[in-house]
Amino acid sequence: MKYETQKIALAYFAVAMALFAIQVLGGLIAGYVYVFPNTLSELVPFNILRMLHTNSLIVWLLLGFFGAAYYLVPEEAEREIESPMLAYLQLAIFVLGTLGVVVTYLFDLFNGNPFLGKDGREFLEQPYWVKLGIVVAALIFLYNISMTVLKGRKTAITNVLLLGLWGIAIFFLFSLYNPKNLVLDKMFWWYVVHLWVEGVWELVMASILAYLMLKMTGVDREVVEKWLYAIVALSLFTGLLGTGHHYYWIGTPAYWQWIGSIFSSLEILPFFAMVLFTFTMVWKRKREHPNSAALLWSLGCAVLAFFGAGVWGFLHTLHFVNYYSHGTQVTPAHGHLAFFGAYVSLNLAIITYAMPQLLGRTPYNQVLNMVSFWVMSGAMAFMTFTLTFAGIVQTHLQRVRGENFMDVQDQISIFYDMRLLSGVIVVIGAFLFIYSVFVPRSGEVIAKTGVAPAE
Amino acid sequence: MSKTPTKSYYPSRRALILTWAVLMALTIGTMLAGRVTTVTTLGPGLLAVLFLVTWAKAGLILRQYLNLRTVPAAADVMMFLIALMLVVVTSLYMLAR
Amino acid sequence: MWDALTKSAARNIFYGGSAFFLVIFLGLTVHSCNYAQSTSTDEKGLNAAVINGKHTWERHACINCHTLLGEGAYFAPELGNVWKRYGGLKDPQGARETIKAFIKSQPSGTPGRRQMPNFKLTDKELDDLVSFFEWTSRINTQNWPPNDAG
Amino acid sequence: MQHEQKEAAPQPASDAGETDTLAGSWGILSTLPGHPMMWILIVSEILVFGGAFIAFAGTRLADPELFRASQDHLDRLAGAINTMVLLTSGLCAALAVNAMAEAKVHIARRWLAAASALGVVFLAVKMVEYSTKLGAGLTPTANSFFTLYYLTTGFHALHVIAGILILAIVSWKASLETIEIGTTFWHMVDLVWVLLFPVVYLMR
Repeated sequence: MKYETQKIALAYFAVAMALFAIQVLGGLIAGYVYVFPNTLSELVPFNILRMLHTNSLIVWLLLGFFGAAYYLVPEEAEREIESPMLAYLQLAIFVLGTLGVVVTYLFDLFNGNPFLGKDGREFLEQPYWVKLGIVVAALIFLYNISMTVLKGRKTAITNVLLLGLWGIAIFFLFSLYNPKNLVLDKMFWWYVVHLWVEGVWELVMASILAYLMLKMTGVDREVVEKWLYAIVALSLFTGLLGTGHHYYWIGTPAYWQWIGSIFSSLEILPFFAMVLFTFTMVWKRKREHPNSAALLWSLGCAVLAFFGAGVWGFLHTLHFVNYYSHGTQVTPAHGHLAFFGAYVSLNLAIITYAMPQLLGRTPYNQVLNMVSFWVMSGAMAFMTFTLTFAGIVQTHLQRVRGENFMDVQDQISIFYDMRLLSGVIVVIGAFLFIYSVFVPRSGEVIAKTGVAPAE
Repeated sequence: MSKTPTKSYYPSRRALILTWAVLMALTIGTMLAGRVTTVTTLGPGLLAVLFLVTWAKAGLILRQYLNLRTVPAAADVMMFLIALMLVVVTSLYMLAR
Repeated sequence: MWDALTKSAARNIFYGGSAFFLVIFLGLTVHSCNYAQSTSTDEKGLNAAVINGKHTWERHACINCHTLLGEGAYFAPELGNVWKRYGGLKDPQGARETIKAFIKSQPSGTPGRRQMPNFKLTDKELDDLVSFFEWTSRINTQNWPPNDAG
Repeated sequence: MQHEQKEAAPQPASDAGETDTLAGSWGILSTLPGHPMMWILIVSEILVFGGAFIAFAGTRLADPELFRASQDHLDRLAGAINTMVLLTSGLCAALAVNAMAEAKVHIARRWLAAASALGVVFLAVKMVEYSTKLGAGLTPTANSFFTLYYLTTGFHALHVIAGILILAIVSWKASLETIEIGTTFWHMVDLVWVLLFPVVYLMR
């Protein structure tokens, strides 16, 4: 760690990890309700549980991105962050908003109030005041990071990262717009959801991966940055019009069926390029970085994103397939592995890389960290398979044979039992991870000055 | 393989004009094979001719206009990709006659 | 083949290409908005009851159990076609009453059965919600879902 | 030559830290003419259009008779003329690079202008085609054939427009590198049409 203000990342990562714990626990309880439906049904119904599960996921991933930006931008720009005070203020706003969200959801406060009450569009349920807070926090963040970059050295990594972060903020503005016409509502809802996860988030992902590769493999910056441009070009060339795969059945024109099918089939390319990139870099590496756990997470991220986002996305993206599979368990199967592979793993990779340096220690609890990778990844893969099978059976019974939804759900309950089991293991993996990054191994030799940053 | 573009790296003016002339001739071939002025359907023979003429035109554009003749391996890859696409399309046409 | 390839060219191609696709996407969005308002939905039928019904739907985060046009959670049935499923096309009054009665009867408390909370909706809210379902069922969704099961 | 090329393309100040001298860092892509990023775009576009053509032929399976009847409404002659227009315009573009390699900027610009002008002719013919079709009530929603017809040809026409813009930009910022990159895009648009014409207009 060369710059004092990189420390800001520590606070962000800590809050992110706390929310990560809440997220997986929320998911676990929701998975439990699938198997034992009467659980908590009066106290915290399923819809509230799911909101907590998805919202905490989104917020912690974003906090991870912010933390990653605060960590890597000083090194890239070769100067301190413009204003650490603003960075902490931004975090404070996020924490306040998050607490507000949790309390509002759990106790169903201010129901119906347009400013204080929850706003029940999927993933965008945050009360209006929280949304505004997010916008303010995002503006603070963008000011802070943009100024740092503008006054410092410009690299392709910071360029792409900034573009991605600006995109996140700009597309989030569509969450403030809720048209009365349901079709328009859904169209612009995807402006946030799709253009985030299959658009600008990929820019953030690629640039953070590029940074990690640069630091850990010692391959020339030139090489890394060209790969970066190639990857992000593929992401946006395919991902923007790939939005069409959400516009098949929501009252939008029929031409989206072809635009969506063709472009989103190609959305696998950037993920494939990321796999090629990470493995080529590791193969051509010029040094052995001491933090093998971070390397494992980086490689795992590329591979799991390729399968989760790429392959599992392609499985049901062609419109004549999607006609039958749309809105079945096939979607959560894809969603779980895509989010875990692409964005959870990415955050865990940068956290694994940065933590030892932020805390001034050599990589510690590496083996435990790597164990947590295999535990979590294995369990997520298993969860994906169970949900995929559930989805296929559901598609057949419900969409082809026309059986009633609840009857079909009863017939696929075995898959939900198995999913609960894999959920338990994911939670164990998550806690192993959190323990491994925060708590040093007893008797471990801890360097006083920390590891020398690899560059 | 030259690392710095020199004049001889690009096709000569003469070669380009010749390429253009051949492309025009092949387009007339496309028009004949595709029976541009009539409504009749094309038999497998004409479809095959159309396929070959189109593939040849793509090859000329790639090798001369796009200068892929300097990287034969890349030209081969592109030609294979295009052939593959044309084969799939032509076979689908043959399937539903 | 260049000794010095400029990275600014790489960046410009990336920006230019992305802008190209973004412009197309925005153009198609504009067209789709017009299409939604003129063709695929009953824009005129978007009265106060339907709008209030949509708010009721959002206020209680219904989408976090149900799906609507296939989007949402997958815990409870699809409601984009619930109007049709309950026979609203043939007997609107009967369908309306049945849906309202169902919502009011929740939670069933049946062991081992998924539970829908009781949202303590007023009669007007219930009516508006059903109006929203009825309006939604008339959206041209390119014949999705494949059957009444949703 | 190298010297001139650097003079012709001055780097903006903000790129100070961003110029690289390692052509080899693109790996195998470095050997391609033009810019490696342009080839990434070209391959993506070939895949997109290839996907569209396969979709076209695949959808035809469901109702060959409808496709045949609809296809007969297309103006095959106009398509053929447009093929020749684009191929000629491709020659102009290639000659522009040729002139630039001899450092004749003015001649290169003239060839680029000629290429763009032919691009405009192409668009004009296309507009006539579209207006005739639309006038006859053959809109994108008429049937699956016309949906795909408008999608593929319209998407291609947008590339022509983008191409004209790119040719204008590289003519303005003329250097051997920029002109080679710009004409690479133009030839790609040409190539796509050469594939599109037989698939959409002729095969039957």
